[in-house]
Order: sequence, then C-alpha cells, then structure tokens
Amino acid sequence: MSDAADARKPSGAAVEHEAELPSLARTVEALLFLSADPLSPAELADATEAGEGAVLAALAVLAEQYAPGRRGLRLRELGGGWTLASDPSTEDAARRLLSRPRASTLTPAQAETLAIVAYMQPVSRPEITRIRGVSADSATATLLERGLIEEAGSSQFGAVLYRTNSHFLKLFGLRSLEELPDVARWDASPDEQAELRERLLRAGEARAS
Amino acid sequence: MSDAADARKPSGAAVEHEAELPSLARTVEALLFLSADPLSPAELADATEAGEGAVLAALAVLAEQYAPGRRGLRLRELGGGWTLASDPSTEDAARRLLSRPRASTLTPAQAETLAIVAYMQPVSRPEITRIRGVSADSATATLLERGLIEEAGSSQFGAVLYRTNSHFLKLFGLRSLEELPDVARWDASPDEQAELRERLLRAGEARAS
Amino acid sequence: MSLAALELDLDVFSGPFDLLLTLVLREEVDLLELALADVVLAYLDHLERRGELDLETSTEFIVLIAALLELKSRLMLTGEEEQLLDIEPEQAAEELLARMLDARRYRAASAHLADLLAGEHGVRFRAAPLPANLRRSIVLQADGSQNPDVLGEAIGRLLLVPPSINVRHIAMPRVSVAERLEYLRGLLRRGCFSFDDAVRGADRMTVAVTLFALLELYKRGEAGWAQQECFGEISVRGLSRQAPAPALALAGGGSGGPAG
Repeated sequence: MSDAADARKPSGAAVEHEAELPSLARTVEALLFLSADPLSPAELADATEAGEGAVLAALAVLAEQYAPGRRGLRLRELGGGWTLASDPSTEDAARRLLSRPRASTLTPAQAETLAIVAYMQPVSRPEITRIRGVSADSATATLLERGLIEEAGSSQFGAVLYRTNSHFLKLFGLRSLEELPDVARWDASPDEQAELRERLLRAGEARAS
Repeated sequence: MSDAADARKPSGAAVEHEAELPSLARTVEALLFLSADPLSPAELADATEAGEGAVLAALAVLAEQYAPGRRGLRLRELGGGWTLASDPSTEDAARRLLSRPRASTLTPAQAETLAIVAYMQPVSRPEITRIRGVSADSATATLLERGLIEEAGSSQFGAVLYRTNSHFLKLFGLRSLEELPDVARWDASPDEQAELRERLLRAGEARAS
Repeated sequence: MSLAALELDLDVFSGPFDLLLTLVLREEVDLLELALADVVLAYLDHLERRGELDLETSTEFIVLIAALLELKSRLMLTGEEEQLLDIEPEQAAEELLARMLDARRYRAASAHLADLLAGEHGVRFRAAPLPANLRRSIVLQADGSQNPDVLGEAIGRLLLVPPSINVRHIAMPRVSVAERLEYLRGLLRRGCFSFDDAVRGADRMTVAVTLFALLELYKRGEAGWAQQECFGEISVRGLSRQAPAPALALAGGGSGGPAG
C-alpha cells in the first residue's frame, strides 16, 4: 500500500494528529465498510498486501477509534472475521429512517429449529422433526428465506441437510460456533430424569388399565 | 435522541476528547453508514428528530472527521444528499479483495439445477423441482444472481421458464450447447429408449415418493 | 350419484371403484400392489368432470380411502408389528423419555439463542451494493474455469432411479376382512353391540381389520353406529338399508376404536 493518499491531504486543514489514521488502518477501514461479510485478518492481509501482524495492529488502532461510545459505529469480531456495525444507541433513528424494525424476533418453532441446526449441523429435516416431535417444514422454510440456515448437501438417504451460515453468526453476535455453550448444560439432572421417567410409567399404567 | 449511550463509555479508557463524537453526529454517522443512498439533511432531521440546523452542524463535525487523508472513508455530498464512500486511495486493495471469484464452485444442488436447465431448456421451476425431488428455489435464485441462467418467458401454465445464457457458455468453455457432455457417458440406464425429459421426471418422482 | 360411477383404470385393476373394494375385501386384489394415490387422482378427475361436489359421496369416499390407507400401512408394517406390539412398557417409556429429553435440551438451547438475538438488538449491518467502479470486476470470473463434466455427472445422478422397496417378504395378515365381516354379521344377528366388546382382547391388527369390516358394513347399509362422546363407547346396530347413519359419526369411531 503506497502512501500516495497522504499527499492529497489539504495542507491548510487543522488536523489533530490523533485523528489521522495510519495508511494501512485507513485501507482496512474502507475494506470493512465495503464488504458485506466479516473479513478475516488473512483476507485483509491478502488484499492490502501487508503482513498479518501489521493488519492486526491496524485492527487494534481501529478498535480504539471505534471504542464503544466514541462513534456511531462499532468494530465487531464476528463469524471468524471483523466487520463494522451500527452502535445500538442509534437504533431508534435507524428504525425511523429505514422504516422497518431490525428483524430480530424468532417464533418459538423457528428458534427451536435453529437451535437444532446450530448444534447438530449438518442435519436433515426429518431429523429435526424427530427431535421436535412436530413438523419443522414451515420453520425451516422461514429460516432459509431469512438466510440464517442454508443447504449443505444431502444425507445418504437423499434428504437435504442444513447448516447455519455466516449471516447467522453475524446476527447472533457470535465470533464462531464454538461460542455456543455446550448443549449438555441444559440436560435434565439425574433426579429430574428419574422423576420424568416415573411420571411416564404412571401415565402408561393408567392408560393400560 | 438521548445521551444514554455516553454512560456506556468505559471509565478507564484513555479517550481523546477530539475522537469522541457528539451524540447527534454519532447517530448521523450510523445512518450514513447504513443507508446505501445519499441522505438529505431533511431525511436525517426526520430520523434523528433533531432540527435541520443541528443536523448540518453534525454533518460539519463529520466532514472534519472524514476530511481527505484522515480516514479510509470520505463524507461526500452527492445530489443534495450526504453519503459515506471508500477513499479512492483504497481502491486497489478493494479490487484485490472483491474481484476475487468468490463461491466459484457450485454446490451439489446448484450443479443439479444448472444441469437440468442446461440439458432441458427452457424448463420451469416446478419441473426442476419434480426432477430433483426437492425444492430448487434457493439454487435457482443463486444461479440467476450469478448470471448463469436467465428467464425465458412463461410456460403455458404461467410458470417462469429458465435457460442458460452466453455467460454460462463462456464460464464452462463451451462454444455451444451441443458441446455439453453426452448424457450417455453418465447414463445409469442406457437401455431405456424414453426421452431424457421423461426419464428424468420418472426418476425424480421415484426419489420424491 | 354413487361411488359406483367412479371408473378406475389402474395398473392392477380396471373397473368400477365398488368392484375394486369387493375384490380387495375378498383378497383377490393385493392391497400392497394397489397405488391408492392413483385411486384418489381418479376420483379427483371424476369430480372435476362432474363439476359439482356431492358432500355425502365425497365423505364416503374419504372414509373408505382412509380405511384402505390404514389397512395398507398396517400390511406394510407387518414385519415390525410384532416388535411394536411386544414392546415392554418400560422400554417404551425409556424411548419416549429419551425423546422428551432431546426436545427439552434443544428447547432450552433455543431460549439461549433468543437471548443472544435480543442482546444484539439495535446492531445493524450495512447492506449496500458495491460502488459501480468496483462492481465491474466482481463478475470477472475466468472463462472456461468451470468443468462441463460437473453438469454431466449431475444429470447422470438425476437419471438414477432409486431401487424400489421390496415388500414381498411381508407376511400376509393373520386376520382377513372377510373373516371379521362374518364375525360382525354374527354379532349383528344377535342385536346391538359395542365396538369395544367386539374387539375385546384382540390385537391391534385385528382391531384395525374389524374397523375396516365395520366400514364395509356401513357402506353396504347393513350397520350404523352412534358414539355419545369423543373416544367414548361406539354402539353398533343393524340397519335395514333405508336409514344410513350420519357419516360424521364415523370419524369418532375411527379414532375411538384403535385407541381403546
């Protein structure tokens, strides 16, 4: 990256030194602005023809620039890369401007289906249905349409498999799928399981008699 | 617009006063970031529920922040509105990043859909779905977006028909559709005499059932 | 109009629907070989040709085709039927429990996801097309970079007809509809009876076949029935042909029988 841009700086402007970004940070800022998806340090290094260490240093400069409360934008690490996003404090004005709420709600059926896809991916629709106990067709269709999940080939039996994608990570503020907590933490305790089992058997006996 | 966001500022951070934007400037910055089109001071005033004078003052603050050479973005006045754009000095890096052929391989669903369109054209989406045994909507949309297929009128039942185009031929290095590989090479059941379309539909229905 | 007017032209049978039913009941047409979807399609064509919907015959058709479907699905499952029937209550409970725990786990995980999403409230990302000066280069994909064989392989894959499932090994049912018809007629000659009494102690297959026989008696106008409440007792009585029972009562009888 050349420093040619510096030459264009109007000589008369009263520029605070702190406010002037180093050349590489400027380029990284522009790339983050242009790209629809989070960019990894490796992608940024390739595009800027700089070393990854230099890119990380530039990201650190930007992170300070975009520290919470300083600007209307934030620098976020999401889905294995970096991206710019609006600061939540600007949401009211954004909603008035774009006249649509940020699509942020999921129905319980959609949330359950998404949770199953997120934890079990790749997973087929029959499998989702088996776990939920009710059909997941319409929830799956909506999640596909909203771009939160995508097709991931077919199972050996020919059923379409689904997985989450980078848009999902972005929307849920996740750096990677590893940030999802271990699903086992929500399992019932042995006591609860024993109680459930007993209730089930009682219900079965009542029906049989 | 409330100043609540200021409360979130980390107290320990060494924040230069110059780098912290006033609340309204922050909001205007976020709106300019989110909007793909230039925004007029009147639109900004409506969205921020501030006076147009205050908005102009906020734009002046931003104009200084984004003065040429200071950042990777520029604040530009275009057609009576304001917009953020990447600085021209970052264009080389942007081109290296964005001109890379992304998603250049076809997913199995896309390959199947493209093959059906290539061999059977013109063909409607319901017919593609019948042949694949599963929905082809998302694959069709991607192929359309990538410019590999295009609409070719409507069937007698009103369904949109698709065909491949010259971009498809170029990308696959074909002089004409006649150069598509002979189906017999891949044929699973060469002894059958029925027409290709009929056999594809029959196999698709067997798969879907 | 009667269902007798419904002419069928199927792979394994050609003739009126009534005759098909009789042949199925006499086991002269193999229900396993009968594509019931084709029967439904033929009926829909028939309706369309007539241009009017006769609720009574439509209901009758739905009831009969549902009974055929039920019987056919049980025929197809005969192999597993033994296991399903002989499953121990504890084992059934364990399986159910495992499913409930699975569902519960992901329901809790979904609540976590909903929290994450709520925490991101107000965060928006830029969604704008690339500026024109950069846009031109993005479609610059090398000509000839894709291999046409990918398309050939895909078509070959699509031409593969999956092997059809062989159901020859499935054993014939131990109870025949004809047998249950005679049994029900015997009960009818003695007067009213309740369906539960008629199938007391019988296995699920016998219950299903008895129900189908009962449907046949209804269709022939030999029997009618009444059910006071959902899942309640179904009392069956003999009929002389002039007064068919309300068709809707059948739905309750259908779900009440096997559940009992």
